[in-house]
Amino acid sequence: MSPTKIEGLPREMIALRVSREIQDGMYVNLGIGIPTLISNWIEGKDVYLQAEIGMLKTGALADGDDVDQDLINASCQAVTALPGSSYFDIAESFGMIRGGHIDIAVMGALQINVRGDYAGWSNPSRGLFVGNVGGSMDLCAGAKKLYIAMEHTTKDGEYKIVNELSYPSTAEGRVSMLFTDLAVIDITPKGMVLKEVMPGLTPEMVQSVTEPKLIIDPNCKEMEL
Amino acid sequence: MSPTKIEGLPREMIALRVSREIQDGMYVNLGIGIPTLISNWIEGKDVYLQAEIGMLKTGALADGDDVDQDLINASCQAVTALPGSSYFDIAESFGMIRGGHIDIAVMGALQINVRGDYAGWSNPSRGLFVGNVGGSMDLCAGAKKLYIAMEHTTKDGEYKIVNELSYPSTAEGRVSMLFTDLAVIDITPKGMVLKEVMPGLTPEMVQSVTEPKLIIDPNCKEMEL
Amino acid sequence: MNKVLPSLEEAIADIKDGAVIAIPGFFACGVPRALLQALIKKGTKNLTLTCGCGPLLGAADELKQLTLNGQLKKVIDSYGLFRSASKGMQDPFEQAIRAGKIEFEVYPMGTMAEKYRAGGAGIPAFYTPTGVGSVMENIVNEITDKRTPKETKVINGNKYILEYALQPDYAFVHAKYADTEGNLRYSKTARNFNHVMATAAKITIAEAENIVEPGKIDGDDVHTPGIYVKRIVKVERPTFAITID
Amino acid sequence: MNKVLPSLEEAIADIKDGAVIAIPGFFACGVPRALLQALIKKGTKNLTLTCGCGPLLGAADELKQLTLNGQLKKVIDSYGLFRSASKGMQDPFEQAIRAGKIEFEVYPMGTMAEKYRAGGAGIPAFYTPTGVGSVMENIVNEITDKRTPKETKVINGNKYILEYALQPDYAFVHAKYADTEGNLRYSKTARNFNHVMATAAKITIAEAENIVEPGKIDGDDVHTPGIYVKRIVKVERPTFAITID
Repeated sequence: MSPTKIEGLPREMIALRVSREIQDGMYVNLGIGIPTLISNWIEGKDVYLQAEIGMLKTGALADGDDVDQDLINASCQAVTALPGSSYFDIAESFGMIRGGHIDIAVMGALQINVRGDYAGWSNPSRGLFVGNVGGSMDLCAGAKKLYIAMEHTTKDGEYKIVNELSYPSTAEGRVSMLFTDLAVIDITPKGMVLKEVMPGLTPEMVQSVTEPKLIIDPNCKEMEL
Repeated sequence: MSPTKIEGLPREMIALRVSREIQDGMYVNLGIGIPTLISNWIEGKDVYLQAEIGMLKTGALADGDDVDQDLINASCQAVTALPGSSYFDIAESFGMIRGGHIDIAVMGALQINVRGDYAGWSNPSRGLFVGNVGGSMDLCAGAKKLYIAMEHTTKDGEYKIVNELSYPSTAEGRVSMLFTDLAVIDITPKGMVLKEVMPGLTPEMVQSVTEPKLIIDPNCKEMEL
Repeated sequence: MNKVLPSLEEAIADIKDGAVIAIPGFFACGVPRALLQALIKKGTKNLTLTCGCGPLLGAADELKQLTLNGQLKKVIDSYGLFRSASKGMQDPFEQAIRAGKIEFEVYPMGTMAEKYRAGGAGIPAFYTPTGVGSVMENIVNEITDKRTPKETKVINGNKYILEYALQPDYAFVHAKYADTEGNLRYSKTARNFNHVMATAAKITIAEAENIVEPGKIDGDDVHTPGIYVKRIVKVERPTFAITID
Repeated sequence: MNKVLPSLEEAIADIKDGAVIAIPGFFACGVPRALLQALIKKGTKNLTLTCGCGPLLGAADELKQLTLNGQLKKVIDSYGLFRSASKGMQDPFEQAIRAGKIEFEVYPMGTMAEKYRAGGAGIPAFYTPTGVGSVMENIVNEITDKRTPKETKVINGNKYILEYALQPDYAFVHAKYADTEGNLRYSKTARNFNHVMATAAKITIAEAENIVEPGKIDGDDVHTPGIYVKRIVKVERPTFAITID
């Protein structure tokens, strides 16, 4: 039986909340989906976005005459360059990722569990053993900090924050913070610690749509947006 | 007891003989010593010299105003560039070497045995366990063909072509041809095959300064220089 | 040594049925389309195409033809299927995979990159943290009962997977500039898998938008030294839609 | 993010006794001399310098001072001794090695290159054919009774040695151009070990002959992306004798 779904923040607001964690001078990789939206909120910050395809310091999306077919981001969108942008080959790009040079990677997810394991690359309902793994597992293995940005439950209101993953995992024990439309959760050796809730929600309401038992931080507060 | 030393060809003539094996279009790495002299004999040929330091298509030695302190070969000599020269980092350079992209590497040696093992990097008389190994072992591991160019005996007339190495080996079983001031020798699974002798010498004379028993090729002839 | 050939046909003339060919490109960007089209025209069969990140999704027309012509035996990639499951069901390539007519094998993208880099650099195998704790601890392909575990090792308290070098028979690469001796230069993010694949393959064939004399690409600006490139063909700059789905 | 510091002193201020520092350069070419001189001035002790091909032979004055000051605990290199044995006997560095005062460890040059590259790229260990059948199947350093065998593995019928990544605390690098965000460009063969060491170290400090604004180095011409570089200092172009002996 599914829990009762709670209407949460729009995706852009999840992105805004994550953007607060990104400091000047950081090198950041943003995955497909909600993470991509974060780039709208860090304009003006001195932040370097890395694209797996082999680029540092990606600029805004390109349109019209600015579109160059040789200049795309990892989501296959035409982007612009900035002064100081650099390009490199794919082995260098993934050396950079795997080698611990990315400060923060933000990824989407289908499921996450209490130990910081998450599933994001393959939906078994497709009926295939293979899938599109892309660069997600490399980012998990190598980023100094791995954050997940996702909706708290599925469209049908089912748990995405679960005791045990039922989807194939992308990585084990690598996620340190989880940002959803309802909450901000720290993943610690003791368990999931609820740090912030959507304005108007109580911790109990967040717990009702979260399968694992949450530890409520004594300073748990409403998200500032 | 040392064999009686035979006065052989000058070093430049060993280099000339080796240069005959180098065909247009080949990528070649020349070690320190006699191999370096080969570059004088391939001018005009369409041959690409690779320098471990990270350069393809090294040109002639530089002097006077042509000297650029940022442009040296692997022997630490100032060299010139040619149209089509390229530079790359050391991991790429040794990837190129180890990865089987060099057609011929020519190295000097202190000793070589009948199985194509050779010693070139460390002389135990120095009394150290360590030594200057440089890039020699990588070239041995990776070059499509490994040739040795050296004097047939030591200055004192002692064997350098031996049954068993007494010096630390650089590589095992990798040498396919040996060029000395007295002879050209193929190294085959059956043993060392004497292919050419210095003009005026007999195979027996070459055997007298060579410890392992040589197989005399039926077509053994005098070197053409 | 002038490595320029007059036609795509001559550049791929020796490719035989059963060949293993590396295809660079990150979705639509940096894909050697002209060489792929020549391969379709030639009709070579039983091919294994080793990719990195969805170049065949980016060259969807070419993939469709290769599939419908029955030229493909196997594809290796990190991202080779339509993102949308419903679109995938309509795709002849995915249909052929589901029907067991084309073998499809999956590795993480960084592992693919490193497999080519190792193949070119004489490193037979390497350990990687990528994929630990996932099904990528096995060789993953679309054959239900064949999931071979990979070797692992604990180094300094962490677990790593042993992955092996990949050395295709051929690599097709797409460059912005080539000099006649094979020095290549790519444009921006179109570099992606082109360089590592050029190093890894036994025979690398480059299509180039511009062919120049040696010396026109400054030595410090060469992306792929000519030693890795056997043949070069001039092609027109391709035009294509950037987005994939 | 402007990474330019006003002085060499400030750039190395946090380096403590016992630090492990990568020193690039191929003999005299591409050596970070100014940073080495600042290290001498600072007097940091118990240092391990990890090299690639004789940068300390190429910076002979600096090596002499580091040795005589007693700053060195250990040096790792592929080619760190004078070629001439008689000259070596006169060399304070070699004398210190012989006396057991400085530890000296030797790897083949390509293995050194790959150890840094692996260290920067998150590859904890790799197999290499280099050194098989030689004493390099052991860890080789100038301590008579300590010759530890390295792990080996047979892959496709050939034997390979397992070598581990090297991740120094610091790398000193010398660039022709740096932009203020740390993108670097080297000159010709002065590139050598600079790039891989910049990727491998926890903290990379670049001395640059020219410092320019971001965008002045074209994105396709960057040799070391700024992500690898934490601090930059402007230095004069050094002058030095090219030959070593």
